[in-house]
Amino acid sequence: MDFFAHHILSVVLFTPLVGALILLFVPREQDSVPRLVGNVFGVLGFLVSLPLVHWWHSDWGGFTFEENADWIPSIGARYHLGIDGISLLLVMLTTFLGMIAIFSSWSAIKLRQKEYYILLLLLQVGMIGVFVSLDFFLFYVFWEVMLVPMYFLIGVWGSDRRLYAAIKFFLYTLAGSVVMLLAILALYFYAPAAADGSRTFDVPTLLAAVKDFPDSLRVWLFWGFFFAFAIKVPMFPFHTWLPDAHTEAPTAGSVILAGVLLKMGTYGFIRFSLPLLPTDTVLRARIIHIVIVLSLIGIIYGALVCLMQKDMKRLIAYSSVSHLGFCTLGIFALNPNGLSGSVLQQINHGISTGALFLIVGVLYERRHTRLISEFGGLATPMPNFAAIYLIISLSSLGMPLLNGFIGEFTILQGAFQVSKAWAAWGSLGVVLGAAYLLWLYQRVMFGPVTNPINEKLPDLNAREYATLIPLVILAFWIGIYPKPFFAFIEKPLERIVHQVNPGFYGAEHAKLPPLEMQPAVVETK
Amino acid sequence: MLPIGHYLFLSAALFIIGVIGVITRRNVIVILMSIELILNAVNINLVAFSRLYGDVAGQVFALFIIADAAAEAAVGLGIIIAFFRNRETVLADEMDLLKW
Amino acid sequence: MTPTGTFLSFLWLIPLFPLATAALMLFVGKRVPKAGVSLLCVGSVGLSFVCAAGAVSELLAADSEHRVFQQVLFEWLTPGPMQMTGGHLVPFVADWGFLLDPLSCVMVLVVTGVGFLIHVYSVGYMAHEGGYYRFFGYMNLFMFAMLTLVLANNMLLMFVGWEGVGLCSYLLIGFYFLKKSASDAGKKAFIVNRIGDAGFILGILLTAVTLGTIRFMSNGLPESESASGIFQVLKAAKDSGTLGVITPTLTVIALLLFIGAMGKSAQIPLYVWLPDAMEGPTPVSALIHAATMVTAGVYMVVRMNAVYQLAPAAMDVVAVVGAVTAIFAASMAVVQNDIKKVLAYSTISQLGYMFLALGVGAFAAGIFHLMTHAFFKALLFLGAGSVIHSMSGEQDIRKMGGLWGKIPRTAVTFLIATLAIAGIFPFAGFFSKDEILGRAFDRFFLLWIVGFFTAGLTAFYMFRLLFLTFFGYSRADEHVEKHIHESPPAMTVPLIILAALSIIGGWIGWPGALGGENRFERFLEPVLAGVISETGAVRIAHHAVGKEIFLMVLSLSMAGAGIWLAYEFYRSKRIAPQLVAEKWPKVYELLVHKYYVDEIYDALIVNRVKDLGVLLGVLDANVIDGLGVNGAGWLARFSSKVSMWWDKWVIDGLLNFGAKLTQLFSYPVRLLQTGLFSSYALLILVGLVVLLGYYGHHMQTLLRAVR
Amino acid sequence: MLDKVLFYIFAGLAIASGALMVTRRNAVHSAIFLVTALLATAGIFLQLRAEFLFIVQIILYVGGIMVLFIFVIMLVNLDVALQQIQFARQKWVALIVALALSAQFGLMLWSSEKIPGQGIPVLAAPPASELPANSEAVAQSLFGNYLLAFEIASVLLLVAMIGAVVMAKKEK
Amino acid sequence: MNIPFIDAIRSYLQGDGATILPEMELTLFGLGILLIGFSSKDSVENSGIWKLIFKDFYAKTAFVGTVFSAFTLWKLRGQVAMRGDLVGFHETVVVDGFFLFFAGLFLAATALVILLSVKYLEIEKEEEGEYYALLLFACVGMMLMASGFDLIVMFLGLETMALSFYVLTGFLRRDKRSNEAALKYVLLGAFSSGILAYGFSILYGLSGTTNVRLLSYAFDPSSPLAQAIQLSRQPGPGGEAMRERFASQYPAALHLDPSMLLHQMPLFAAAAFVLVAVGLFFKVAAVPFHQWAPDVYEGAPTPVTTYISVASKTASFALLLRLFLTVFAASHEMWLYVVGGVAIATLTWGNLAALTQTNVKRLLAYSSISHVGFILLGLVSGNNTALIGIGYYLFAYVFMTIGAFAVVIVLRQKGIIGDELEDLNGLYQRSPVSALLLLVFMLSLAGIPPTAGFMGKYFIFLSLIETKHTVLAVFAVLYIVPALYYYFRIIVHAWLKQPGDAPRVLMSNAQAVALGVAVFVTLAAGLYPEPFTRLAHYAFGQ
Repeated sequence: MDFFAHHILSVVLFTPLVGALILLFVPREQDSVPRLVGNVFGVLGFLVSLPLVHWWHSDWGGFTFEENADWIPSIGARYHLGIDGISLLLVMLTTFLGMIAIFSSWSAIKLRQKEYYILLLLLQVGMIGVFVSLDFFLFYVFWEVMLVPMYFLIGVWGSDRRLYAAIKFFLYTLAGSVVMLLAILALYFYAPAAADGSRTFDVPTLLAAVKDFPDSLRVWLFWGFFFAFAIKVPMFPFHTWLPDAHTEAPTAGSVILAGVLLKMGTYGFIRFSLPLLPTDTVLRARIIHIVIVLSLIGIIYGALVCLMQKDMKRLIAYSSVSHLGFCTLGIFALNPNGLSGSVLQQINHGISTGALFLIVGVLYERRHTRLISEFGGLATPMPNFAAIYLIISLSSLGMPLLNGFIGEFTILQGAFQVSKAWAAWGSLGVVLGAAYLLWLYQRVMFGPVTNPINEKLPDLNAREYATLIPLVILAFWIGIYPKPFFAFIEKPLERIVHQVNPGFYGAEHAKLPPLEMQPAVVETK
Repeated sequence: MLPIGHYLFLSAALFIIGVIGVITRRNVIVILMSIELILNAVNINLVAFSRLYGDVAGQVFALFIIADAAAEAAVGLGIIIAFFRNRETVLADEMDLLKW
Repeated sequence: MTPTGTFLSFLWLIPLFPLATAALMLFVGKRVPKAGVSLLCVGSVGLSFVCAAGAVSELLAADSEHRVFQQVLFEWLTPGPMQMTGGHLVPFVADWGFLLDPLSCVMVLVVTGVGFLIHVYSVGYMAHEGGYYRFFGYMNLFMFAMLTLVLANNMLLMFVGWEGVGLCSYLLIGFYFLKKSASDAGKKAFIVNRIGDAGFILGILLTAVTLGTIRFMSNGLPESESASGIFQVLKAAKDSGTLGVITPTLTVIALLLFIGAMGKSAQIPLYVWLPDAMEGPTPVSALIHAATMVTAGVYMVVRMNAVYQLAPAAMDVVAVVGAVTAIFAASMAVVQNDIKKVLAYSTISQLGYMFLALGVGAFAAGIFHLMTHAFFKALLFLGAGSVIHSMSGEQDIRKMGGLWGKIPRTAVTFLIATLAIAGIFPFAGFFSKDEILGRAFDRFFLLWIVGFFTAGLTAFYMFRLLFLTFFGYSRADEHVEKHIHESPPAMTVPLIILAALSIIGGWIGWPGALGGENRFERFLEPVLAGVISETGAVRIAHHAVGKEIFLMVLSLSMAGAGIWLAYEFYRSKRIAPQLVAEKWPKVYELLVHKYYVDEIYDALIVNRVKDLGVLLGVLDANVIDGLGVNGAGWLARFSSKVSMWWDKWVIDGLLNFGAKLTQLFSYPVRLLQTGLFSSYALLILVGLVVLLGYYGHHMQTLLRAVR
Repeated sequence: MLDKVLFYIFAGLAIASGALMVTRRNAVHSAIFLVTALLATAGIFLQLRAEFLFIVQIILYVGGIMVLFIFVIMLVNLDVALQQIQFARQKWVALIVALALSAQFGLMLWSSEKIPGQGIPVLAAPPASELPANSEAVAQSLFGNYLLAFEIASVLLLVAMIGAVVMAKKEK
Repeated sequence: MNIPFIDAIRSYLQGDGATILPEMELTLFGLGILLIGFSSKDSVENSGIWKLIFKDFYAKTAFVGTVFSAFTLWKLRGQVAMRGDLVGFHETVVVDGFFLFFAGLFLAATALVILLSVKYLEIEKEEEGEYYALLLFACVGMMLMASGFDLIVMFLGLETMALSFYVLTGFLRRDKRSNEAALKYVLLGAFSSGILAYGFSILYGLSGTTNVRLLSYAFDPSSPLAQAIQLSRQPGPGGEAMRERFASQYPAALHLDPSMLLHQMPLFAAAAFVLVAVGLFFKVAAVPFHQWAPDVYEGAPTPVTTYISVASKTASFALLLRLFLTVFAASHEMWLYVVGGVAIATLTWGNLAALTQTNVKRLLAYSSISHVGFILLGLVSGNNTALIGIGYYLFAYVFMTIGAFAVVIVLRQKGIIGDELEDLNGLYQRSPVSALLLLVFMLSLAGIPPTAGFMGKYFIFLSLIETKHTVLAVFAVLYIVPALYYYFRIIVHAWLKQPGDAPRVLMSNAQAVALGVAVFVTLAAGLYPEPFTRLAHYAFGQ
């Protein structure tokens, strides 16, 4: 138990890996065993992450549950893990969605099951790793590691244009991340070395060192990181990999892709890009302006393009562009409202869009098509499906009492404090969001059943309920009582705002409370 | 001895002639001979410098170059023969199976 | 003494009852027997009504200054500190809290009361429809949202209800989702509403950053001094003399909020969804699109009256929009042939009236009209529903007629409602409408003129409807004719109750000029006090009694004129449409108006002359719908085409540029990688020459330095 | 003086026969001119007082390698080849590049002569009389300083031998 | 016992002989193979136990040779650790960390190639004795390239290696592609050797010595030699003493022009540098001297291709590094842009040309060209990080490239050539393990963590940033993207395409061992790079 408490993050991180390794030795001929093992480890992965929440104290602003061990001493890379409230939420989202995604593949995947589950679990490791790494080197390793399983998930189990989509996804992301690698190296090199001349990749140390950097260097570093994250998010105009990847990926892949992978970009923005913003106000304002304009274009552009889509998954993919535009908008408002809204919206997007992809998956499993025109009037044969789909659509379009609203409103509130015009444009995205999602809903669910094949479609089965209901519950939870979620991120965000936008707190609170490193481990109760 | 420049000029001339032979001739045997000429140019350099410094290292070097030239010629001609057996040609631009 | 009581402390039960049944219906409704559904759903609304009545009575027990009860259940949205315009940081919190004050008392009673009646009615009306449980689930969900809206203690929670009712409206309009027109209408309603909502949201945000709070008031909270409320902040600003600074911002807030109100309450130019919304089942139209939801905008403006009173410019805008909507919609109602469409345009028109009232500062009158309108318009819709029910679903008034004797209860109650809406003394509509017109007269003569003519029009088109539906010969098909029957008691009893309310409902606002004391206005007075007492927007008017009576007589005679005209046209048929056409070709708008209505009625010369109704219809379809809604759709398609193009050619193009470059590049590579020995050797030589050249070039500078 | 004359004769001969070797159509002629060039080079060696190398050049090159060449030329029977074009298509480009290379070499030689510090140190070479006996000196060096090189050369020649055998072996 | 002959040998082995002991052992084993081949062919045919021993006898012998040699290297390492660098044969050869590192790599590569060759030769039906002997002799040449401290030794080592490779390339005499590749290789190789030799001759002419240490002094104006020469020109006892020292140790110095030493790279020296560089660039296959590589890689028997791409390249880099880090070290700024330009050209050409290849060997050839670009970039920055990076990169390169080619070799079955992309189709179904291994190698070649290839690139990029060559760094880093694309073309064929009617892939034990070693190192060096960075540190004496 003690060991568990001391290495909780490692346990969370490597539980899926253990699953993958066990799967390696499962004989290929056994069809149901890989599926079982995969699911067990999906659930296990989620269960072992629960203590994180249990042990959490809402007044913790710094990193906690730290683990710090030598890895490559000669270059100063360490195995340094730790999370704060922001990463905690994202880790939980990852383990949770991972579990759902694995479960959702129960009957959808018939081909090469063993490999499929191995890859999903490996992907899980990569994603958790990105969120818990406190060492740039480790972070980068996980960042890249994650691409490979995703590539295969799309490439092997995807639909028709899977090869194109998979490689496009890989290349796009790689292009961004190699530039980020340079930025990381530059950060590593320009940060002052320790007394004995050794350098470090330690995230807190390096980010603290940034404050002594000249602005010109900061600008370069900022853009270096920016491209990686902007492609991952994806921000306009770096988004074109997303529709292809989302569309071609199998359901679980899409869920993970939309639910978690995109969040790495926004997470990176919050964690790494913001501290790199230059101190010079003019320069800073210019950079922020560029990013915000791209976000706003993304919001509206994504929504408009949605209106024209014929393929359900593609539509949802473009809606991600729009929703993630909100996230970046909130981040670069640089105030607590915008940031907390953004973090929450990341979670929300994971839930809503993940669920939307599951819903498309339900239809795809029944009909093997995703063309909107193939459907119509499904509310008649599938009433319960219709209800859940409606709730999820509403959650995605920002209906109050559901999660989306909380995020969008808080983001708009944050943006509004900086510029009224930003918020106004952002709210246009809200309007369009309703338009495309409801139109989609109408075309799929309402009207008479136009296609005779659809008349006999069975309603949701127990397994599909089991994947969708938790998401619906979460959607309501966040929509009705988001306070616990805000509590996780309040203190960490306060620190970040202090660091990157000291003017915000004004003279009264100008001094940042010194960061007390949280106890590495919590006493288990 | 004469000024070193004379020898260098001679060697450079032979080198360039050899190079021209390598890049213009079609017959691989002649190409191989041109390479011998290049090595010969190297030897002139070495021996001239050796004379300049009154140091025999250059001459020893030249000796090894001759040995190397012999070895290359032997292997090269062996390969040419093998090639000729298979392809019935010794023209450089007819060896074009491998490209792009 | 602050109000207390059991019902008050369980105030949250009021919205909870419908929510609980709604959830039950939507999740397991399929398995609940029909009777159970009816019992649960109607019963829950009834319980809400009882609770509401109890709470109101407990509130009324307190003296008038303290009639505020506020209850915060939990902190809902807590995104951390917010920076106000001035740079101050305030902790931003949106409560989940309920507020009961005289204003919400009125609303909650109207909503639960009328809602209950309509639920009862629905039991009869929907008895043979599929998706019974679904219908009631949506209806109860609507009740929940509407009650949240009216009971909310802050703008954001109000927005929750606001969006919730919009959603339910969407669902209920599209209840017959197999019909494309129904689901289209639902979607249209939702999207148009969303446009307004965007304005509302921005208004909320602007309020938040300007005033630092979005709670309406802090009265009734445990620490009402320290807790902030919009009212309190404004008062503090006034006390510190900084009110002038924020006044322009308040105007903007007021206008943004009004955009929201325009969407929800179907004002120009966002009214277009409401006529289409008639695709929904008739009880829905009665509840949502007549009595409650569409009046949410009015309620919201009144709720925010403290802000509006400080923004006279915004008030003027409200008044003008209201007046124009009123007459515009009324004129269109004249030419409609669908019984529900007539009522829909009428609703728009009446909502315009209400906004006219708000705009001229008669907040109480606006709410008063809202209440009476809820009674008689619900009655009208329910009556119409009853007619449709008896006519086996026929909605076209040209195919009706002569129903008076066949469905007497419906007919009589319909007549009462018509009289009420026409503003005939002493029906409810008379009092509220007169109050509005009187205040408009005080404020600006032209507004009164518009309202005055609208009153005439209203009387005209309502009686036209009445005459065509219930009088004359039956024009129905034979097999329909055979099945005409009075509706079951479940439907007629609510009609009768509402009819009673339509008569007596106005009496609580019996004006001073007629010997009453306008108790309604007094009741609302504490809510409408405003920050600056001397603006007087809410003071009870003390006109000269003579003038007031004069105005009443004028409007009554106008209504009478409308009724007479309708009678002449549609009952006695003494005025032939053609005659009018020849006599006054395109002279005066009003006459033209009449002229064309005739033509439509006869359906003979529609194509030859430009009837204003048709014109407006065309305007509606082409200009407003066309530019507004379809235009937006077109814009969306266009921009997404552009976007797709951009995506495909520019962005992917850039990506593929690499590939193109490669192909381009592969040519010289292929050219060089010939597989030919000589070219390889030559390339080596070229490399040698280039590298040597680099140094040769380099040496030039070196040599020059040496010389 | 005699030195000079000898050098010019041998140098001229070497360049001329080199040029002829490159341009002759018949490979056998080319081989003969190569022999001439090599012999002329041997003369230069002699003129530079490298007597041992002079002998090696004649025996090894002219006697050994050239025989090998001619043998191979005969073996592959070039009658047909005589009728064909002897230069690659790119010869003009090649010549231009070669010209550029000559220009650069020229510049290099010129600068090494004219500009101090740019080229070969031009201190006086030790007079011929002071030189030790050539063969002896070479032997000293070869088995002293360069013993290792000598050993490697044996491996090199062994490799060449195996290579030639493997390559030229008839198919079974 | 006091037998003079044995004593002589013993003392030789404790003196100079120690410095070339590994090479000597390899040579002896090579000779042994040849002798057995000539004497005892077909003598033991059908007797049971003998059959077991004599099956693949040559390969076994050669393998044992590499093991012996490696063991000797290990002992030498101990000696070096105790006594410092060993110098022998009048300073024509040194044994230092640099040599030990590279020699270890060569031996590892040789051993792995031997393991990979057995089955391949069986399928090709070639006699094998000479083949293995030549492998060993090539390795001897390479080791001498790394340990040589004298131009002559270096040149001869290079030629030994090159000649072996010419023959090995053409070893499949009946195969037209093999013939052609060998002929192109020998002609171009000899041509480039001529250029290199010409460069060497000028180097000799500039300094009057072939010793690398003295050469490096001669090219460094701040070296003690420059001062000593200045001193020797002075009259007086000090000058006299210096003149005498020169006369005995370095007679040419008496003739050297002191003013030459004042310039870092006079034109003549520049010419020497360019000629040497071109010769070496050819050997490492840098653009535009690379064109032999794709043709030779494609034509040569695949194990030989592996050997060439790995060992020949590494050895040539060892030679190149030895020269650039000693002789030309002082004039780093003078050739910075030359190497940088070649590096960028190499990266560009290698990556872009690889994109459209359909032959795996050819594709890997271009990919190995692009790797040369990365390594040369390390030479551009030239600081400590860069050297570690180069060492690490070469180390990683050896194992991942062997791994990648090994999969191609495994694919070579009876009746299937297996080096076209199409031949890889459905490898995953035919042999999941090799498909998985292929994936690891491709990721490593592309530089995706956590594989060895990434760490190598990491150091190179870091060094570029440290020396502020940001533009080069961005260039280099972006070339990872097209690289990934073509590596993943291989992956696509192996994993995502259907196998058609291609047979299952059978892997011999030797091949399995070789693949296992390669994949182990590739992954271990990526996951836990610490020991491997130490190795690189060791090689470059830091």
